[in-house]
Amino acid sequence: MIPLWLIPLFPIIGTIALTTIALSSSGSKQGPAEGVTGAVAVFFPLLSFVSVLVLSLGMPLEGIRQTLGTWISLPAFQVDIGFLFDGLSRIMLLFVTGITTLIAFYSIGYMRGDKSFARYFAYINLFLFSMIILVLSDSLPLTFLGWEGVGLCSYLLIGFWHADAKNSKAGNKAFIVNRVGDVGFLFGMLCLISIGGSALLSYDYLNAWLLNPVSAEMIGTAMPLLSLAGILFFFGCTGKSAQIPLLTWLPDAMAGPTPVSALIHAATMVTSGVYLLARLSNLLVLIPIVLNVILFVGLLTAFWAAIAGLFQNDIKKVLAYSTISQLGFMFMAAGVAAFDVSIFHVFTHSFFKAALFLGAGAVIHSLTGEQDMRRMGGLIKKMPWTSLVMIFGFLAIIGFPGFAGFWSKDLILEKLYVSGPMGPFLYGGALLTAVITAVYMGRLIIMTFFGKYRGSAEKEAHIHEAPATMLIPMLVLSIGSAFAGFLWAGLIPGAEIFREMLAPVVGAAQAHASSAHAAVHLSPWVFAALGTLAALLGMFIAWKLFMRPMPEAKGDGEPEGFRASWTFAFDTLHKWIAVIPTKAMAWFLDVVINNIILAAQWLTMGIIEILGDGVRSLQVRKVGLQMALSLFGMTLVIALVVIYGGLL
Amino acid sequence: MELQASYIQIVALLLFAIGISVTLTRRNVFFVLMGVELALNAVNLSFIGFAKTLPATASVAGQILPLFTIAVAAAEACIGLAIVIMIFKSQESADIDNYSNMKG
Amino acid sequence: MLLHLLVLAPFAVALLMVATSGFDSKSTSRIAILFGAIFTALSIRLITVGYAATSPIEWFTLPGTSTTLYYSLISQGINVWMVFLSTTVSLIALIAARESFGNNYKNFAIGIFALLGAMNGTFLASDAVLFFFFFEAMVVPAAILIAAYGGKDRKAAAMNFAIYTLAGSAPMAIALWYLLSVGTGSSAGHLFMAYQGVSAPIQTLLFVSFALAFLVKTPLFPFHGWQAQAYAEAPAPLSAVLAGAMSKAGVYGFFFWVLPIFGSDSSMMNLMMWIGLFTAVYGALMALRATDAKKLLAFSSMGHLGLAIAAIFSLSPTMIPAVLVLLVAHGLSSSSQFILTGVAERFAESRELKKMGGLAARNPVFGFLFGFACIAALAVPGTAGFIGEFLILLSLWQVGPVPAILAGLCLILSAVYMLRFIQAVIFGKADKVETRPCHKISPFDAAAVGVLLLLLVVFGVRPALIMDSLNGATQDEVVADMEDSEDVF
Amino acid sequence: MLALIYFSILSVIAVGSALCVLLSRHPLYGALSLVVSMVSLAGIYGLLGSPFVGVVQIMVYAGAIMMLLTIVIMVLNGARDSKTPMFDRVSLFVFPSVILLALLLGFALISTPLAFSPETWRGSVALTSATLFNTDANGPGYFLLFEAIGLLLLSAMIAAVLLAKKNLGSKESEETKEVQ
Repeated sequence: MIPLWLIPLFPIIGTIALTTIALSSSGSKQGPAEGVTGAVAVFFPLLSFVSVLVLSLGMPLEGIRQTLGTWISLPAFQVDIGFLFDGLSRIMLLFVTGITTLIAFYSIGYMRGDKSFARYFAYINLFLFSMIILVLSDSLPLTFLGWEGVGLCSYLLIGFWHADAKNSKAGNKAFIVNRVGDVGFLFGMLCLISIGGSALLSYDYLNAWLLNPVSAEMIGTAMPLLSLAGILFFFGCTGKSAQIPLLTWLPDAMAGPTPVSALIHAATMVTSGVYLLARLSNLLVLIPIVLNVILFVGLLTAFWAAIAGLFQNDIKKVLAYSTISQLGFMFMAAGVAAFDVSIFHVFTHSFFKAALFLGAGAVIHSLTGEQDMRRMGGLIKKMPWTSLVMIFGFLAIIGFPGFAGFWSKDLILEKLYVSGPMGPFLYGGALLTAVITAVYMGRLIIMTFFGKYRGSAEKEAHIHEAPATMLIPMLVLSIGSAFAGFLWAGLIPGAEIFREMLAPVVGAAQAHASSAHAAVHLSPWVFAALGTLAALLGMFIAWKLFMRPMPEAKGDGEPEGFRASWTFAFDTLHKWIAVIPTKAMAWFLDVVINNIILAAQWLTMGIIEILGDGVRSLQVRKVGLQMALSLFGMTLVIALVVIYGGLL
Repeated sequence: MELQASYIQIVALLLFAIGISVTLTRRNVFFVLMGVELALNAVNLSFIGFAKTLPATASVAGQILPLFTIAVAAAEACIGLAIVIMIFKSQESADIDNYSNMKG
Repeated sequence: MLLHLLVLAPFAVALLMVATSGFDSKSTSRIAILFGAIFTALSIRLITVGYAATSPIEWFTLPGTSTTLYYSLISQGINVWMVFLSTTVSLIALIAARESFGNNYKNFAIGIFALLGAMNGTFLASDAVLFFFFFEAMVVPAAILIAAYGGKDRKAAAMNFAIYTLAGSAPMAIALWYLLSVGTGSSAGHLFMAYQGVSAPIQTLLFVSFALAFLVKTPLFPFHGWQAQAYAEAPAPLSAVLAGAMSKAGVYGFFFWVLPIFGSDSSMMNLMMWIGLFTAVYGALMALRATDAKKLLAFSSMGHLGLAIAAIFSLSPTMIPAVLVLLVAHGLSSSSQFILTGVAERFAESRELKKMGGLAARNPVFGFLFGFACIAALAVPGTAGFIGEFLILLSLWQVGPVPAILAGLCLILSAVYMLRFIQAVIFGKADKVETRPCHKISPFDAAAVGVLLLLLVVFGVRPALIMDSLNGATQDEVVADMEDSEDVF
Repeated sequence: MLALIYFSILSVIAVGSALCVLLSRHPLYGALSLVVSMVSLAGIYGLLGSPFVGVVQIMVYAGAIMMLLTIVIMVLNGARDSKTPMFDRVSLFVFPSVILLALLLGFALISTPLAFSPETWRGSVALTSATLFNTDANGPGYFLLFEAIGLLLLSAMIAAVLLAKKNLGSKESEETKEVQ
């Protein structure tokens, strides 16, 4: 059996090796040899992937657990470094390591010629390490290590081209917004510690405690704190997974290299919030109020981001908003306690969204950095393979029958409908969102690949099909986005491998939740038909609206007017709620309070100085006078002693 | 009439008073130095005078310490004169009031 | 013997350095670094020894009291790490100073060794007066070094620093003398008993006098006026020592003297906790607005130490390891940051954040180290800072949600200003700084800082390396002392 | 009785020559008066039974130190400012305080009972050396002080040489400075 610690070990070795390469080659003009660096960069994620694969095949049903040692050991606080490899982490690890490997491979082509080639891959490997730790850990603190680690890598990679201050500002924003969420995570852990000590931070112990009927009474009394913990963990998830209210960083995060957007800001990192919800499923199902919050936040986010996606001109921004929207779908699923479905959507989404991003990356690469869709068009003839990949991804995301997104989105919609009395309304909202999804994605495909080329002529001459290193991963991912859904095809009896894999982890929680309300029975074919109809409707609207000559592109591609106020609504909100008060407070402290203190200091110093000067002026230059004075003083003292000492 | 122990102290007191007066009142730097020596001598005399009022072993310390005082005085005179020589070079004056424009 | 060596030998070395050549700074620096390394090795040895005490040597009897003072040293769980910090950071400062001072290296080394001896004495003294003696003695070499090697306003900075700290601890001298005159001994336990015997208004007065000295030294909110100026004007290696090791003397004083003596007065403890929290927020917000790189670091350091103070006075059972780990982490990260900022200052020839930038592209090794140091400073899990801040959060959470929320706010704010700092110094356009030749961080400096950063990661993954030294008598003693004010001595 | 007569003579000489120091204008006269005062003090030491201190007084003080002083006065022409007033203006302040101090202390002395002890030891060479070089652990430990004095004298010598060398101010010393 492969020890579990090997999985994170490989990428961290890769990180160290690549950092060494990056630093040691920093003196030379042309940078490190790209072939060797690229090989190292792909090799270690690949090793991780292979070891995960081998482990997955031999995994017992209850999972594998390994404890490496204690991390923090105090009488009141004990945390181990331990790994847990079960159904949930298996699936997450499989696609995380797999997609990372693919994208690392893609990046060799994409990043060719960049001076910081080795640094880029060092970050990618570090990201993989953190993500593996996040997914593989058996306790919340260690998950938090990965949680902040991925945030850090995201920061580093968004600001990767740091010569441009705009990029590093976007990175800062991502990190800070994530930090806000992370503090929520930390406080969630503190709540759990208050309830039952640090042992509760371990997933196994937490689940055992929650499911044990003996502790029911204790849970009952701890319910307010438990609900608070749930809300706080969810708040952490909203930061990482870009949900309302902490969602503004993700569109800005598109400043990073496109493969990074594909890997971190679409396929893996942003889904870790969903992962955490699934991990804590046993906790969440006990507190319906938190589930409801998750559900509505998910629905609102999905709908809001879908509309915002309609207004974007930047190809990556459209994809970013669609990611937020899809994450909203996943949260909705988690909100109705269908954690396995939400993970399934994570899984399928990672394929088609990665494919879409990589395709967009290929387009941008071939247009030498052009991201504005209004200056694209007609690329299907020049880049057929890329177009094919993108169209596959498009079909998957809108839920075209047979493609991956169809199955997972269909399941989510179904779960929403049967969730309870509010079900039909939720279903309606989600279906509407699905229609909008099809509209803006159709808009993207139409503006990019159909019609006439609208960009400058010199860029047109440069357009070329992506090189093989980029194309191969794209094709693999597009195959995935076509067929990954068959792992849990609701309409095909028996095709439920995915659900069975997750059942040991989230099954108990979902059973608990579904027993709470009566199930509504409706044929799955109805949902499938309605879903398909939504996709077709959306495509039709997009075709009607956007399949016509485009106006001339002007400006920097940012939306204007009501579109901007919709898109940047939360930016404005953050600005008024957090940024401006903080700045005002800092200004007040700096300009008012600090100056008062400085004035007081100046006054005190002045007094001391005047006193010192006065004394000093007595003792300038007159040694004789001073000695005479001291003699006189001495005489006085002796006289006093003689007089009062009883001698006189 | 016999020699009294306090007579010695009174002589020492007079010498000390004269010594310190010389140090503080005279303007010539050499007199300042000599005044210090005189005061030190007075202290030595006082030491020995007191030593003689003590019995046996106790009387030893008072007779030893003047030796050290003399040695320290020698060192002090040595340094003091060296400094005087140095100052003389730049000031061309023995008047200590003229030395006061040294920074300090 | 080890303790004596750590306290007295630095002074001897300082004297020895007087005899070295002032003109051949290369060989002088070699011998200074050699001695610095020896002291570091000794301090590591001290960590492995853990608890140790010297037999008290009678010092003098305080006039007006019957209390005999002793020269006696003691090492326990916490102060061994403080000594480790002071020796390590001094060594790093000696290494980094090679680049900056040239012919003046000798005198700098003399000052640093004197400072090192005084710091070690402060951390190891078990006699209150001995502690106070070294506590005051620290100011002298530090102020002289600032005045001699600092930036433009060095005279004013040194003056402010000296007057502030000396005036701040003057009441403590009187309070200490008073306690000694009513008490029977000069250990913390004796002082505690003496304190119990006096009337309530005097108790308050005594507490305020003691606290003031440490409030100024740490520094906490209303008494921080000297800090930013002194840290900014001091040469970078000295700022590293000041922030990395000397500022710990204030926290240590709170922990080792104020808490055992005054720990029974819960309202005062509570007040101190709020002052600490306010300082933490204040430092973070000030760092947000700072335009001077070293002032930013000074405020950040102030914020972190404010958190440490808040944790100490939360009196939670987890606070001792929390504070210890935070102090070690802060010492390592802030000193490496100061040293790197000094390098950046040399590159950019300015301390203004506006004039820096683009250093990552121009000098990737420097950029890597700088980024690493800053990220370690914002308590990313996996570095020692996280362990410290998380445990502090835990300690404050046990007091109530509001202190913990304020501490959480500091976590966010520290991310904000640190990222701003990173962006201003190493990111941005490379051509902002016009090309000059010799713009490489020296490999020696890089290695020294690298070791510090590596230590941060090692302690972050295995904090037991630090916390294990608490598994002596100390922890129980202090906690028991805090919880009920019975006579445990 | 005889002792009192000797003492009276010697002390009158000592105090009188000390007054000469105070009142003489030329430093050379002052120095010579001081020598006289010191020699008579040495006599008092002998009279009191400390012959060794008396001998050292003559050899070191009257001999070495005062000779050095005299030589320096002669070399530097110490009386060069003979036109300036002898006394500083501070004198107005100093003399009364000194007299007052002397009166006070004298009063204190007289009112203190003080008498010679019959068992006091004679400060012979043998006793002095035996005490001075008693290196017993329980001994008085003067030998340490003795060593310290040795160091002090050495350092004073070095310092004097350095100061005097700097004073030369010749080109040679400038050059050595530059070489360093």
